[in-house]
Amino acid sequence: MSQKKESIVVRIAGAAGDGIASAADVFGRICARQGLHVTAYNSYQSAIRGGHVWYQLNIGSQKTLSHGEAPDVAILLNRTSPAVHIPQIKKGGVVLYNSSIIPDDLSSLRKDLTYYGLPFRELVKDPGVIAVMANTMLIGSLVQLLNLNPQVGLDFLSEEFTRKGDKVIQLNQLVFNTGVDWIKKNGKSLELQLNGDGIKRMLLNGNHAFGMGLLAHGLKFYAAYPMSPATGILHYLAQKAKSHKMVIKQTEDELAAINFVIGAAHAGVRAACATSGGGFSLMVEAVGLAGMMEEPIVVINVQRGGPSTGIPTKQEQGDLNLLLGASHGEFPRIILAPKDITDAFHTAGRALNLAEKYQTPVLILSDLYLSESFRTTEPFKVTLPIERGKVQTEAGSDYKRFLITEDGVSPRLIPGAPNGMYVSASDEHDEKGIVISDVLAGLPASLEIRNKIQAKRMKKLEVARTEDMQLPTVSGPEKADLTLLGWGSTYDAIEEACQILNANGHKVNHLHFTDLFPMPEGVHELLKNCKEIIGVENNFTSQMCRLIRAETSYHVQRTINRYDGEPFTGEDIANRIKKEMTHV
Amino acid sequence: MSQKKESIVVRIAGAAGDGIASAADVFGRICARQGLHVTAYNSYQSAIRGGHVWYQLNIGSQKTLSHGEAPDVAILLNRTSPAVHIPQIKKGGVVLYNSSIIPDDLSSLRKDLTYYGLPFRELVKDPGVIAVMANTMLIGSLVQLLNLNPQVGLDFLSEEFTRKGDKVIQLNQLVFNTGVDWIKKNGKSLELQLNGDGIKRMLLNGNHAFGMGLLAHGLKFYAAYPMSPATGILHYLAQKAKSHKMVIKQTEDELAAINFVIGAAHAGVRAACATSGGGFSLMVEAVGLAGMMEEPIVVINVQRGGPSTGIPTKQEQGDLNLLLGASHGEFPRIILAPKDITDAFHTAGRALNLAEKYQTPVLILSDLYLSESFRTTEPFKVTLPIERGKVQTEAGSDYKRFLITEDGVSPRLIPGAPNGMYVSASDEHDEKGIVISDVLAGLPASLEIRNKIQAKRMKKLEVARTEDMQLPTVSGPEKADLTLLGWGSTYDAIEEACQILNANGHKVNHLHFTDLFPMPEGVHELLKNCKEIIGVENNFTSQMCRLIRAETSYHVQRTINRYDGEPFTGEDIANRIKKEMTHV
Amino acid sequence: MSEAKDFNHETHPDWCPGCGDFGLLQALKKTYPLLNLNPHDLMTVSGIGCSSNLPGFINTYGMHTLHGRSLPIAQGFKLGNHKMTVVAVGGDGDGYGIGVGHLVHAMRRNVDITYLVMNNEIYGLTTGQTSPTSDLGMKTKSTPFGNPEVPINPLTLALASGCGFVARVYTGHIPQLVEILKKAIEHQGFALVDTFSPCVTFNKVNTHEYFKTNTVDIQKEGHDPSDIYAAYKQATRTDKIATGIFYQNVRSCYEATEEETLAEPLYRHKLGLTEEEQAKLCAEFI
Amino acid sequence: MSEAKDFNHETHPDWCPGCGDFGLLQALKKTYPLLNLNPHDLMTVSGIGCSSNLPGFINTYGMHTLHGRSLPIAQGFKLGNHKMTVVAVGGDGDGYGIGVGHLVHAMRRNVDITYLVMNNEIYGLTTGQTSPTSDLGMKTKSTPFGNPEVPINPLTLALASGCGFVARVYTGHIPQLVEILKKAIEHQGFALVDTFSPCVTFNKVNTHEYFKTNTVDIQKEGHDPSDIYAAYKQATRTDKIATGIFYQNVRSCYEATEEETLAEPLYRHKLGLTEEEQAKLCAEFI
Ligand SMILES: Cc1ncc(C[n+]2csc(CCOP(=O)(O)OP(=O)(O)O)c2C)c(N)n1
Ligand SMILES: Cc1ncc(C[n+]2csc(CCOP(=O)(O)OP(=O)(O)O)c2C)c(N)n1
Ligand code: SF4
Ligand code: SF4
Ligand SMILES: [Mg+2]
Ligand SMILES: [Mg+2]
Repeated sequence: MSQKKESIVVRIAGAAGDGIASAADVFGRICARQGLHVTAYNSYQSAIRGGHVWYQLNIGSQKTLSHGEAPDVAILLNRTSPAVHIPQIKKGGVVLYNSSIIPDDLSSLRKDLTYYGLPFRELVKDPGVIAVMANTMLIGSLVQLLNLNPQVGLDFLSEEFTRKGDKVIQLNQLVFNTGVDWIKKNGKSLELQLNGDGIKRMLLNGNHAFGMGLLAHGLKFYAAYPMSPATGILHYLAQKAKSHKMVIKQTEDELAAINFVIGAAHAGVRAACATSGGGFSLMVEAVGLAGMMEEPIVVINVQRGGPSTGIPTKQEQGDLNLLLGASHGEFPRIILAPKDITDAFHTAGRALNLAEKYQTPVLILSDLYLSESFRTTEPFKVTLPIERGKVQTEAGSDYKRFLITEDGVSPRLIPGAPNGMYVSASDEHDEKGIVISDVLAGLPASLEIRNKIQAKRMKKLEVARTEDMQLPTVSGPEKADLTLLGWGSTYDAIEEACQILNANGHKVNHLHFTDLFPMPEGVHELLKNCKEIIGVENNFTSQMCRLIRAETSYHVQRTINRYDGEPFTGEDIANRIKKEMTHV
Repeated sequence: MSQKKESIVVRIAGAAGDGIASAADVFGRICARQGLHVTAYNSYQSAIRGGHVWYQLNIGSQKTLSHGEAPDVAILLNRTSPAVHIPQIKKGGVVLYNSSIIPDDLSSLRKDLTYYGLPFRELVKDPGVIAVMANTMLIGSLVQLLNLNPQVGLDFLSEEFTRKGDKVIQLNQLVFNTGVDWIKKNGKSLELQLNGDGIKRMLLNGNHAFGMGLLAHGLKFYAAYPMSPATGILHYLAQKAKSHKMVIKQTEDELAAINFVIGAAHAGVRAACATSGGGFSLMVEAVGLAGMMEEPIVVINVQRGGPSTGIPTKQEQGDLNLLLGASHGEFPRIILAPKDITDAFHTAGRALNLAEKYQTPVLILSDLYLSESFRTTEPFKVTLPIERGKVQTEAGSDYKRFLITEDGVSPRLIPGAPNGMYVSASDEHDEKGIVISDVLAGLPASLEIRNKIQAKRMKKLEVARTEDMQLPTVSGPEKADLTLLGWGSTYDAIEEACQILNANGHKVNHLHFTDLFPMPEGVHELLKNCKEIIGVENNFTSQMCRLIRAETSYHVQRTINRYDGEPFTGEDIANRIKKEMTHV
Repeated sequence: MSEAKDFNHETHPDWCPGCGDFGLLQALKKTYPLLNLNPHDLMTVSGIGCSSNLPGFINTYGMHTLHGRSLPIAQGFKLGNHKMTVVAVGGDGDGYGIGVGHLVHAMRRNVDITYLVMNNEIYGLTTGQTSPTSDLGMKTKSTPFGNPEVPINPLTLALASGCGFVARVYTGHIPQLVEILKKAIEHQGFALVDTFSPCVTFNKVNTHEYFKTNTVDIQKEGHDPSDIYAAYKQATRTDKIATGIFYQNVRSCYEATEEETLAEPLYRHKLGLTEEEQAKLCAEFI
Repeated sequence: MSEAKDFNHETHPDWCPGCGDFGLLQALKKTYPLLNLNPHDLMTVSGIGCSSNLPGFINTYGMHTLHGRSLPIAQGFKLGNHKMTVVAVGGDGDGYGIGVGHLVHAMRRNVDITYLVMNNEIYGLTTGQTSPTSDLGMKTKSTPFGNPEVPINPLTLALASGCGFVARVYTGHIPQLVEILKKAIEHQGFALVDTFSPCVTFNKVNTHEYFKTNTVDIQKEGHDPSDIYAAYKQATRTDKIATGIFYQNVRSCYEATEEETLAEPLYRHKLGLTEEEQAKLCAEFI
C-alpha cells in the first residue's frame, strides 16, 4: 500500500511495579496534546508487583475505536516480557527496550522485527538518575520513532514535575532527549501519517468521567468501599471533596456504603455509590429498601470478570442479571449502561436526575473496560440541567409522603420542616407512611391500601418506560445484511468491527442499547426489521439477548460471546463475524 | 340442595396472644385423627400481641385444596373480632363465642347467622381454670356442632397434656366437655356429611416437611438466622439436633449462615440453610462463591410479601427474579419450587442430591403459604436414595479438584486425605485450583484456561437441564379451552379452581412448574399446544411468565396477579377467571 | 418550647402490654422537651424488630429501615443534615447481632448521633430465638438445649471501640433513664445507651422483676465516668448489674473533620458548577 | 514427622519483595512441624486481599474465599471436620473492616480455630486506601486529606469480646512469631494473633523499620497473660508498641457443647434414617 498508516498500536510491557501505567500516561498525553486520538488499555493482574502487565495504546489521526489487537511497536521493560510479547507484534514491527536490563539477543525470537536496544546505564550517567527513568528515555525514543514533536514531551515533563523542582525537571528532560537522540542517531523513524488536529483533548478514563459527571450534576455525598475496577471513582472524588464541598466517605463495607447513601439521600442530598459485582451483591438488600422507601439513589456497578472474585482485573459484562433481579419483591428500578466515556459523564447526571424524578434507585452498569481504559475525549459540557423532581421543604396541612398520584411519584418533603413529620418505612405503609404490616395486614382495608401503594410504586416504571427510556441507537447502513447488537461499553469496538466488515464489502450495521431497563416500547419493531442479528456480548450467556427475549419474545439466536476476561476489539469481532458468516 | 356438604370452613379469630394457633392446632388434629382432611391457614401480622389474627381451617371428607374463602363457622375470641369477621361469614353460618368476653348482642350485625354465646365464666368455675381455656371450651362446642367424635378430642387432650399431669388433663377435658354439652343442650349440630376415612394423617406445615426432608436425606449441618416465614425450619431442626446428631447453628446474620454452610459442605457434610427474601438478598454474594468453588449447598428461600421488609407475615411469590439473578458473574444454579407439603419433603432430599451431583448451589423457592399453612398429609416415605455424586476420600497421584470432564463435574476430594492438598478459590483457577488471576491473567495460556474452566462449570447447567429438570405437570382435561399456568405453592389452589370451573361447564386444565431453572427442553412445545393460557401468580409482574418468555419466547399474555399478601384459593382464582373470560 | 405530649403519635404502640420498650418511649418524650427539641428537629432511625417499631410511635421524623442497618443510615442522614438531632434505636439482635460490625465502626468514627438499644436479650419480633445477649445456657426456640454461646458485653465492646459515651439503664427506671438520655443526646459524638427493656412474652428470665432486683446505679456508688479501667470493671462485675454512665470522654466528632464542607448543612448546598469550574476540572486531564 | 519444606508450595508468592506477609508464611512453615502437623492435617482459610493469597502459597488444604467471610467459612468447616486444624488468615481490611462483625461473634462463640491477621494498616491489594487500623490523619488514596477515623484496636476489641487468646507480634520477629503461633494453635478455642506485617508498597509510615524500633516484647517485661486489666493497659499503652501474648484464658470451646454429636467428625456420620426412625418423625404430627 502506498498510503501511509494513520494510526499505530503501541504496547508497553513489563511487570507490575515497573511504572508502566505512568509511562503510558506520559506518552498518551504527549499524543493527545498534539491533537492525536488515543485509546489506551491496561492489561494487568491482581498482584501489586511482578507478573505480566502491559499497556496498549492505539494512536490515530482519526478517532481510534479500540486499543487494537497486535501492536506495531512494543516497549519491553523487563527480561520476561520479550518471550510473551514478541510473538504478538505485527509483522515488520519495532521493539524498543533498555538493553541494560535486557541484555539478550532478541532477534533470535523473530527475524522480521526491528530491535532498538538502548543501553540506559551507559547513556545516562547523571548521579541523580533512578532506574524507573529508563521509561522516560524509552518514551523519548518512541516519540522520535513515531516522528512526533519532542517539544510537547519536554513541556509535559516540565509541567508534570513542577512541584518537584527544576533539578528533577531537567533530569527528566535530559533522559527523554537521550531517547530522542538515540533514535535519531541509530534508528529510523516510521513512515506514518500521524497528524494531530491541534485540538487539545482530555485523556481520561470512564471512572474519571463518572466522578466528574456526578460532581458536575450536584453530587454532594458519596460513599464507597474500595473495589476494583470501581475504586477510581472514589479516588477521583476524594481529591475533589474539599474544593467542591462534598462528603466523600470510605465506609467499613458495601452494606454500609449504600445505606449511608440512602440516609444522605433521605436528608435531601444528591448521593451515590459505586462498586463492582461483589460489592453490589452485598448491596442487594438495600436496593430494595430504596425502592420501598422511594429514596433517590444512584449505584454504579463497574463489572469485572466473575463469578465471585473471578478475574478481578479483567473485563466482563456479566452482571446484568444481577441488577435485574437485585432484591426480593417487586419495585421499580432503572438500569443504564453508558456506551463510552462521554456518555459516562452525561449518564451520571441523567441518573441523578432520574433518581430524583422517580424517587427510586437508578443503577448504572459500567465495566472494567469503560471505567479503566483511557480515551482522548472532548472536554465535557453539562447539557442536562439539574432537575430535582417533586421535592419540597415545607409541609402543607395534610402532607402525605406517599401520596398516590397519577405518575406514581409523590411529593418528597425534606425532613426538618415543622409539622411535616413522617416516617419512611421498609414495611408496607399507607400514603402517610403509617405501617400496615403490624396490626392491620390482611384486613380488607389494608389489602386495598397494599394494592394501591404497590401499584403506585410500580407505576413509576411504566412512566419511565415511556417518558425517559431511549430506544437503542442504530448506526451504519440502513438496509444491512447483518446487524450487530451490543450494549454498554462495547459500542466503539462494534463500530470498529462494522467499519472493518463494511470496508471488506459486507453490509453490516450496529444496534446498541444504553437504556436497558425498563425497556422502551418499539424494540421488537426495530429487531424484526433486521435481516439477521448477531448479539455481541462480553459474557457467556448473552444476558442482554436474554433480557430482550424476556421483554419482546425476540430471540437473538446467533451470538458472539467473549468471556476470557479480555475486551473486544473491532478486529476481534470482525474476525469472529467472518467465521460466523461462513455458517450462515 | 339435598346433598349434605362434605366440607366446611371454620375460622378462629381474635388478637395475637389469644392462643388462636394452638386452638386451631387442637381442632385440626382432632379432625385429622378421624381421617378428615384439613387445610389450615394462619392469617397473622407482624405484631406479637393485639391486632387481628385468624386461623381458617377447611375440613373435608375429601382432600381440601385450599383454606377456603368465606367461613361457614366462626369462633370469635375477642371483642373487636365480630365487626371484622361477621360480615365475611357465609350466609346462614354459625358464630361461636365466649359471651363472658363478648357480652355484646351480635345478632344486630347480621340476622341470617346463628349465634352461640357460651358464658365461660359461668359454665366453668373450677379454681384451676385460666382464661385461655375458654378456647378449649369453644373447640368442644365446635366439635359437637360439626357432629365429630368428642372422644377423639378428649384423647388428644390427654396426650397433649401428659407431661403436665392428670390434674391439667382432667381440667382441660372438663372444659372441652362443657362446650360439647352446651351445644347438645342449647344448640343444634349442623347437617353435614363429614366422614373421615379413618386413616391417620399427619397435620403439618411446609416448614416441618422441609426440615424433616432435609433430616431424612442426610442433612448434618444447618445454619440460619431467624426470619419469618423460614424460621419454622430452624425450630424444627433445632429440636432434632441432639437425637439425630446434627449441628444446627443460629448465626449472627445471614452472611454468616450461608458461609458456615459453605464451610461445612466443603468438609464433606450435607449442609443447608433457609431464610426469607431479605436474608437471601444478603446471601447473594456467597451463592456465587459456592458456584465458583463448586460447593454443594442447598438454600431455601421462603418468600413473603415484599419489597424490603414489606408485609412480612403475608404471602407472595416475588423472589424468582432475585434467585435467577443472584450474584455477579455467571455460574450454574438450580432452582426448584415444590408444589405442596409432600413435595417439600421430597424436594429437600432431591436438592441435597442435586447439589452433590452438580457441586453447585441448589435453591429452593417456598413461600409463606406453603411453609406455614398446615395440611393433612400421608406420612412421608423416603423414595430417593441418598446419592453423593463424584466424591472421594482418597487422593490419587495427580489429583485435580477442578478436572475438566465431559459433564462438567469434577471428582470432589474430602479434605484431610494425605497428598491431596488443594485450594478452592473464589478467584479463577486452573484444574488443580491454582489461581490464574494473580500473575497469569490475560496471558494467552490463561485465556484458554479461563475459557475451559468457565465452560466446564456452565456445562453442568446443560447436563442438569436434560438429565434432571422435569417438565411442568399437566392435569385436567387434555384438550382444554383454557390452561391455567402456575408454579410452586399455588398448585392446589389452581387445581381447586379447575374443579370449580369445570364443574361449571368450562374446560380448563392446569400446567404447573416445579423445576424452574434450568428449564427443560419441551416447554415451548407444551405451551404452543395450549389453546389459551392464563398465568396465575402471587405477584405483580408475573415473574414466572417472564422466565418462560426469556427461555422460550412464549409470551403468556393474560395473567392473574394477586399481590395483596393473601394466598389464592380456588374460589378466588375461579372468580377472577370468570371475569377474565368475559373479556376473551 | 415543646412538651412531652407533642411527641405523641396517632398510632398506639403494638407492643405487648408490659413490654419494656414502653419505658424508653415514655422517657424519650420526657427528655426531648428538656433539651428544647421540637418534633421536627428530630430524626429517629431504626432497624427491624419489636423495638425498631418505635419511630412509628413517636411524633418525629423517622426512618424504619433494615434489620441491622440503622447505623449506616443514621450516619448518612446526619452527614446530610447535621442540624437535626439523630437518634438511632433498635434491639439487641439489630445492634449487637447482625449490626455489630456497623456499631464497632460507628463508635470509632464518632458521628454525633445517639444510639439506644432496647436490649431484651431475646429476638422478640421473630417470636423468641437466642440473641447475642441471651444468657449462656438459655433455652429458646432456636436453642432448645440451651444457648451455647457466651453473650456479647456491649459495654466492654463500646469501651474497647473508642465510644465516647457508654451507659446502661433499665427502662423501668424512668428518672435515671431520662437523665442518661439527656446526657447522651447532649454528648458531642457517638453515644451508646444500652437499655434493659424486658420482653415480657419471650424472655422469662430477664424480667422486670429481675432488673428491679439486681441493678445498681453506679453513679450513686460514686463511679468516675472518666476512668476507663474502672468502667471496664463495672461492666464486668458479677455481684450486681451495674447501670448508669460508665464512661464519658469528649473527643472531636466526625463532623469536625468536614468543618468547611459542613459550614452549611449538605442538603442546602447550591448544586452544579459554573462553566469555568467545569472547564477547570476538564483541564486537569489535558 | 513433618518438616518446614513439606509446606512449600509450587507457587511462588506474588507478594512484593519485602512484604511483611513473607514473615508469617515462613513462620507457619516452621511452626507446623513443631506441632507435629502434616500438610493434610491443616485447612487454611482466607478472605480476599494480598494477605489472603497465603493459602495458595503453602502446601495445606485451603479455601480462598470472600472478602470478610473467612471466619464463618472456617467455623463451618471446623464443625464439619473438627479433626483438622483450621487456621484462618487475612488482612486488616478483611478481618477488622468488612469482617469485624463475624470476628466479634467468633470470639464469643469460641470455635477452636486460630485467626492470624496480617495487619499492614492499609488496603494492599486495592492499591492503598485507608484501613480500619490506619493511623488517624494518614493520607491515602481514599483519604487524601488524612484519615478522619480513630483506628480500631483489635486487642481491646478481642479482650472485650471474650477472646481466650489474644496476641500481637511483628512478622519480622520470626522466633517470637513462631512461639506465639505455636501457643495460639495449641490454645483450645478461638485464638487471635494480630501480626504487624508491613506493606512496603503502600504504607510508608508503618514500615519494617518502624516496628523494629518501636515494639517491645511484653513477655520479656514480665506481663501476666492471665490478668485481663493488665492486658487492656498493655493494649493501650503509648510509650511503646506492645507485642506478645496479652491474654490467655482457657474456657470450654464451642465443640464441647456438641460433644455427643461430634464424637465422630460430622462428615463421617452415616446418613439417612431407618424406616422406623422416619415413621417416628412422622408420628409426631399425627
Ligand atoms: C436481613 C433480615 N434478617 C432477619 C430478619 C428477621 N428479623 C426481624 S426482627 C429480628 C430480630 C429481632 O430481635 P431484636 O433486634 O433484638 O429486636 P426485638 O424484637 O427483640 O425488639 C429478626 C431476626 C429481617 N427482618 N431481616
Ligand atoms: C465484597 C468485596 N468488597 C471489596 C473487595 C475489594 N478488595 C479486595 S482486597 C480488599 C482489601 C484489602 O485489604 P486487607 O484486607 O487489609 O488486605 P491486604 O491486601 O492489605 O493484605 C478489598 C477492599 C472485594 N474483593 N470484595
Ligand atoms: S414480643 Fe417482647 S419485645 Fe416484642 S413487643 Fe412483646 S414484650 Fe415487647
Ligand atoms: S501491596 Fe503491600 S501488602 Fe500487598 S504484597 Fe505488596 S507489600 Fe505486601
Ligand atoms: Mg431483642
Ligand atoms: Mg491490609
